[in-house]
Amino acid sequence: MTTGVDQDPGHPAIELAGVHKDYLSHGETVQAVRRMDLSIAQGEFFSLLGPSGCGKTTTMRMIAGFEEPTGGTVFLDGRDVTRVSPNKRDVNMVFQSYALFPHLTAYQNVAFGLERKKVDKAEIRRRAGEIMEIVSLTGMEKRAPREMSGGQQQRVALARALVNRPRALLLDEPLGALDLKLRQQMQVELKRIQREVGITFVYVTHDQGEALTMSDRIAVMEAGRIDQLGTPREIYERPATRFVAGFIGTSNLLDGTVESVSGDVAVLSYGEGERVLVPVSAATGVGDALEVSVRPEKIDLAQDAPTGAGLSVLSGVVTEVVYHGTSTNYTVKTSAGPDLVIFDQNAYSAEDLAGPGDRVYLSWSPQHSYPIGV
Amino acid sequence: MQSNLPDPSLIRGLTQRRLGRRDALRVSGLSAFAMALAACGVKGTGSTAPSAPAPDAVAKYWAGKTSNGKVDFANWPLYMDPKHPELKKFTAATGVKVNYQEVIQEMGPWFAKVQPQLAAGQSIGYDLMVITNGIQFKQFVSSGFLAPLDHAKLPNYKANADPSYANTAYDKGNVYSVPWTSGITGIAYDPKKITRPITKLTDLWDPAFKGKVGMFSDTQELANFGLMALGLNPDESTAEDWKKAAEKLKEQKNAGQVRNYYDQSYIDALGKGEVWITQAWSGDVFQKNVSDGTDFKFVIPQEGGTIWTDNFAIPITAQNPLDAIKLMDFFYEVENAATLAEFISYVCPVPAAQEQIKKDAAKLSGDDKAAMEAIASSPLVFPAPSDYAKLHYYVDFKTVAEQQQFQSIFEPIVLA
Amino acid sequence: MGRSRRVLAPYLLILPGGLWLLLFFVIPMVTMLSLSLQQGDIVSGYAFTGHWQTYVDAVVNYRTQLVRSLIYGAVTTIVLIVVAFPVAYWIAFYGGRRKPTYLFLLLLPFFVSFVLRTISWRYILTDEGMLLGPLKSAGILPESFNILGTSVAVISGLVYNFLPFMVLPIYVALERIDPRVVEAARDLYADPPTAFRKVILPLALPGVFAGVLMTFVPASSDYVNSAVLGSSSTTMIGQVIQSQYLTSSNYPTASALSFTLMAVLLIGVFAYARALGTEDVMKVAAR
Amino acid sequence: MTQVLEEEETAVVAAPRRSRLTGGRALHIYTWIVIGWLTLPVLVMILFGFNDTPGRYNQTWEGFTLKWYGQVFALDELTKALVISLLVAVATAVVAGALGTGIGYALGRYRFRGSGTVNLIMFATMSSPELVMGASLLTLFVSLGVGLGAVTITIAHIMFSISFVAVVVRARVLTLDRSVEEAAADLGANAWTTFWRITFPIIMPAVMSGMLLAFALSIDDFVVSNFTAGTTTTFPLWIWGATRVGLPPQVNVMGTLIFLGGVLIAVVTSIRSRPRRPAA
Repeated sequence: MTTGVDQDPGHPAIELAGVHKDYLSHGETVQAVRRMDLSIAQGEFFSLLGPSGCGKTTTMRMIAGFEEPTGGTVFLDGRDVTRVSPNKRDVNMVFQSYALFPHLTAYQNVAFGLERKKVDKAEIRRRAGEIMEIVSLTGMEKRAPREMSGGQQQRVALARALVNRPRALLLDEPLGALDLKLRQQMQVELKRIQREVGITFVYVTHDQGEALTMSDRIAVMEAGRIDQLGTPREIYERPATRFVAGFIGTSNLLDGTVESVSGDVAVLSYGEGERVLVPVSAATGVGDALEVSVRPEKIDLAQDAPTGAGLSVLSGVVTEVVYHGTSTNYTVKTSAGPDLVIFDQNAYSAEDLAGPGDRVYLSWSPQHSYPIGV
Repeated sequence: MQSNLPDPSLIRGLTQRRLGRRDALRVSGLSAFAMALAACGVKGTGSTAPSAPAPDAVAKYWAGKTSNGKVDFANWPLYMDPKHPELKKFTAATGVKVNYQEVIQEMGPWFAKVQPQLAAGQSIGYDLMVITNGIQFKQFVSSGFLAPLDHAKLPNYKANADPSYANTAYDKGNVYSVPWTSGITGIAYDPKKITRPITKLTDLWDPAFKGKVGMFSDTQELANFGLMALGLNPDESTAEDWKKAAEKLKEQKNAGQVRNYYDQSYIDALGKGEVWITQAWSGDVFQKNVSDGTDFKFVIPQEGGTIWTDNFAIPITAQNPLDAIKLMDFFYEVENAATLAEFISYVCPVPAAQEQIKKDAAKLSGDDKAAMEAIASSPLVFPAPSDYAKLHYYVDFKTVAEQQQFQSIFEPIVLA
Repeated sequence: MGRSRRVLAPYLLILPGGLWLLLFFVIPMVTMLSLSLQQGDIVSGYAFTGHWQTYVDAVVNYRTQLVRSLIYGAVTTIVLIVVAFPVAYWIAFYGGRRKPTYLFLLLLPFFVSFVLRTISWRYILTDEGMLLGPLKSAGILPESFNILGTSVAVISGLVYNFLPFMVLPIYVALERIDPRVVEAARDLYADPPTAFRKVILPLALPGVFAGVLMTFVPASSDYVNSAVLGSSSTTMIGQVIQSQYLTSSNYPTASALSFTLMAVLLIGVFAYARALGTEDVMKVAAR
Repeated sequence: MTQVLEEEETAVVAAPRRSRLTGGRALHIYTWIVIGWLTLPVLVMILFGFNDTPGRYNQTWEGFTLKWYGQVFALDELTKALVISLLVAVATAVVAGALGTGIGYALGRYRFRGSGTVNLIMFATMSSPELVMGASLLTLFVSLGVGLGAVTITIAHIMFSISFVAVVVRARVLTLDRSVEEAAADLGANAWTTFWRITFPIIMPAVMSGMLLAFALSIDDFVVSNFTAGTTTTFPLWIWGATRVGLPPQVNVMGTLIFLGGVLIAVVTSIRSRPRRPAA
């Protein structure tokens, strides 16, 4: 790590080094966060994604200063803030419940942080006005929180945090209380605002769709540790663990043994004409057990056997067909193991490709097979 | 006062902590702090104080006392014109400011309220109070709570007071007190409801008035009527007499004669028709008739009535005793005694006030004049010697134990 | 960050108020217990002798008043339930938007001093007063009829003065009942009386329980109503205690009676709580 | 009392239609009868404040007059008693408000060893007979040789009011969103600022209604005051003392004015605390 002042852009905005957190609950130690190392870059939109209880909120609260790590160090801009109380940390938070001050107006809520910093009145007015414009709240200054809609309250919470120009903005499931439409609208909005203000966002969510659409990078957490850290594309296309594969979108998981390796493609065979081709590294050899993930939308379903040689092919019987509007989902029982799910875009075919009981063939390109845990 | 103590070891025995080891074990469940408190007990005050002060007590008490230009005066409610003309006059004449408070409502409670402060040697906030002769008067005296009066400072009293007041059983020679006013306990009745004239105490036992009789809840007042109904003089009664009187009163109660045992609210009950015939205090009936235009009769029964006196007294811890005694004496100026009697209509301790009231009446006209003349000629405000002859004093207790015995005999009548 | 400060914070917050309650509630109770075991008189002072006999004498001498007070308290409480439940029920289920108005009207009289309110009843109930006077002159009631001074007057006064403490808890309990629960009962073939008995009543019971808790103790230990509206034949233990303290200055007897009264009431309350199977008395009372 | 007035207005009609027509109407009438019964003594009290009684006994109706309203402060002692009552009540509201808020906040906000004991003592103070509390305080003061007066009255009133304030405040603190306080800390407020700028204003309505409750309990108290007053007289004590000879009409007038004052405060509080409708 290079020496430098706070402003040094060379530092990551946030760095966790060996941070862990234990709770004592009913006499038993629960490890909420296990030895975590994490580095979040300046200006990054970073998401902590995981089911409830995975430790993502605890991680965020340690960054904010509401929880003190049992061990390890938290750095903000290269400065050790592990024992610094939240009001002295240069990060701000958007709470899940917004936590707006009910007795203050929207404007007073926004001005609260600047007042604490003893910024002079005119400057507060200028900055508050500016930020309220960014979050489209101009004209709402005198409203009390209870007189505003959920989306508006959300924006106040956002403006209240952003107006302080924090090193990083922490958002704890901020869209959870909004309905679907508003949520989607706010996702776009948040991304825009983040680009506009250029502040590091740390976003905690259990909604994988939200994380995928907004984030530069995502850390998928499970049981107190990070399972996978990467860009949305990496996470989605190349899930590192069974958990990630299952948690992010829908995945078809296949177990098999390597029959042969040609070049960087391994072949798993399941019977007459049925095979799965998996791109692998050089280390993989014949006889190795592999677990393979295939996304449902990558699979083609047809009544006839496919002709291309370079494809993975499985056959099976359709057990269920569910119409979803944009796609039709088929569940197919194959000999390869668990039932596979196939999403077929309703782009061309107005009719179902097959009905329950039909025998069908499934095929996909080798690059869509991804070995897990390799 | 030390000179009068009988035996120092006795005093110690009476006031000493008496907590032994065995006692301590009995309450071992309590915390140590509680034990400390338990051991404290409540400090006694009296028993060391003789009923008569040492010869030099007056001189000792009054030595070095100076006037502070103010006096705090505790009295009963509605015992003075609410505009306090006499007090204003006093202040104008002497420059001494009077803080007048109607805080005394019953003797028992009053004693219970001020006892802790007096026992602790603290000021009770009053320099002058009006207390009735009776159990608590005795307690005040025997606890040493009253300042001995310097009669050299009471020239008006000497000149104008009815001399018979110097001879009372409760304060012979007016050592601690001089009268504020006296009252007679007799019988009041509503002639609209009771057509025959009431003359006897035993009329309170007349079955014709079943459920319409009021008696006093004050055990002394109640006992007096029981005793007098049996032809006994309360002043000289014995414990045996008390038991007989209690029987007589229980008989009345069990027969359903008594509507209730009242404090001063009997007058209210009489006015509302709750009772037709009741034990009563003279002044109340008079004021009731004057103010409400009623026509209740008050009689001193043939068997006798009792006379009680409310007295000025100075608590021993008074801050301004010199101003207090000045005010005391002020009320013995004939004019002031007259205006007071004109308003409160109780027995005036200054005989010459009668003439003064007549003079005052002459200045008025119409109803006011008639009312004023009525006061001047009322035997209830200025009783004639023949009236006094029928009046008895309260039971006089020699010891606390005697008083407690008395209390335990009569209290169940009132409380059950 | 200030871990120790955070641990200390609740204690620091409680300290002043807690100290106050310790000094002026707990310690006085202990002092009173101590005083009840002392002997002496107000003039010569009291000393601790552990004299338990005071309790025996006090209870024997004043058993009539003690028992009477408990009976009055119990009757008052039962009458209160009967009077208050329909009112609370109607406001909770039929009050609609006017609920706060009705509650306000119920509480309105209690903006007048307790003593004054009770005295006001004296004016109304007096023998020749605005209630009985006309009835008597019309010959409907005999001339000697009276209400004041009777148990009826005292209990009416108690019921009057403690009514809000019964109505409010029952109302709160009823108000919380989800109307859909009642509808569900009707849907499941319960006729209205059955729905009331099987659904509303059990759900309202905690409110009744709280109401009993809030009225039985003060009603049993009251002395103002009996003093103002009663007579010597309605004397309650509160009057005896008050008079022992404030008229006779007989502190040991008075303290012993106070303690006995409190013990009897508390045992009663807890036995009642047990019988009802409500474990958390405090939660109900705290509502 | 104000707590109840704050109840949200929800138009819920639960009972089935049929009983609405029969049982409902009977109960409606019954409720009004009870309200009438409750209000009767108050009306009598107010009425007799206008009684043109010639003397000092105010017991039979003599005709209408407004003169007592002009002479409401003519009785010095009564006025003084009222002033003492008000001063004691204000002191009680302030001190019990502060101490009770401390306890209520601690109980609502933290889990700590000893909270059970505090709860128990609070329950005991609320369920003990007033008579016993007053009497035990008297024994304490007597044992310590402390003189009785306005100070001891105030001490006693604060004692029995603390728990009520604490209960009201605790209820509010329990529903308080903890993240609001965290938000304040997050925005740079230290613990002190957070409490005074955020937490306190939010629990303020509860503190206020706790203080109002303490005020009401204090100004109305007779029993405990009777034991701890010594030579001092409060408004209820004065009435109690004066009632044996008949109440002067000024008592009715003051009673009426206190009544109207209380009603006014209650109405204003309930209007101010009525929740406004959210925009969406």
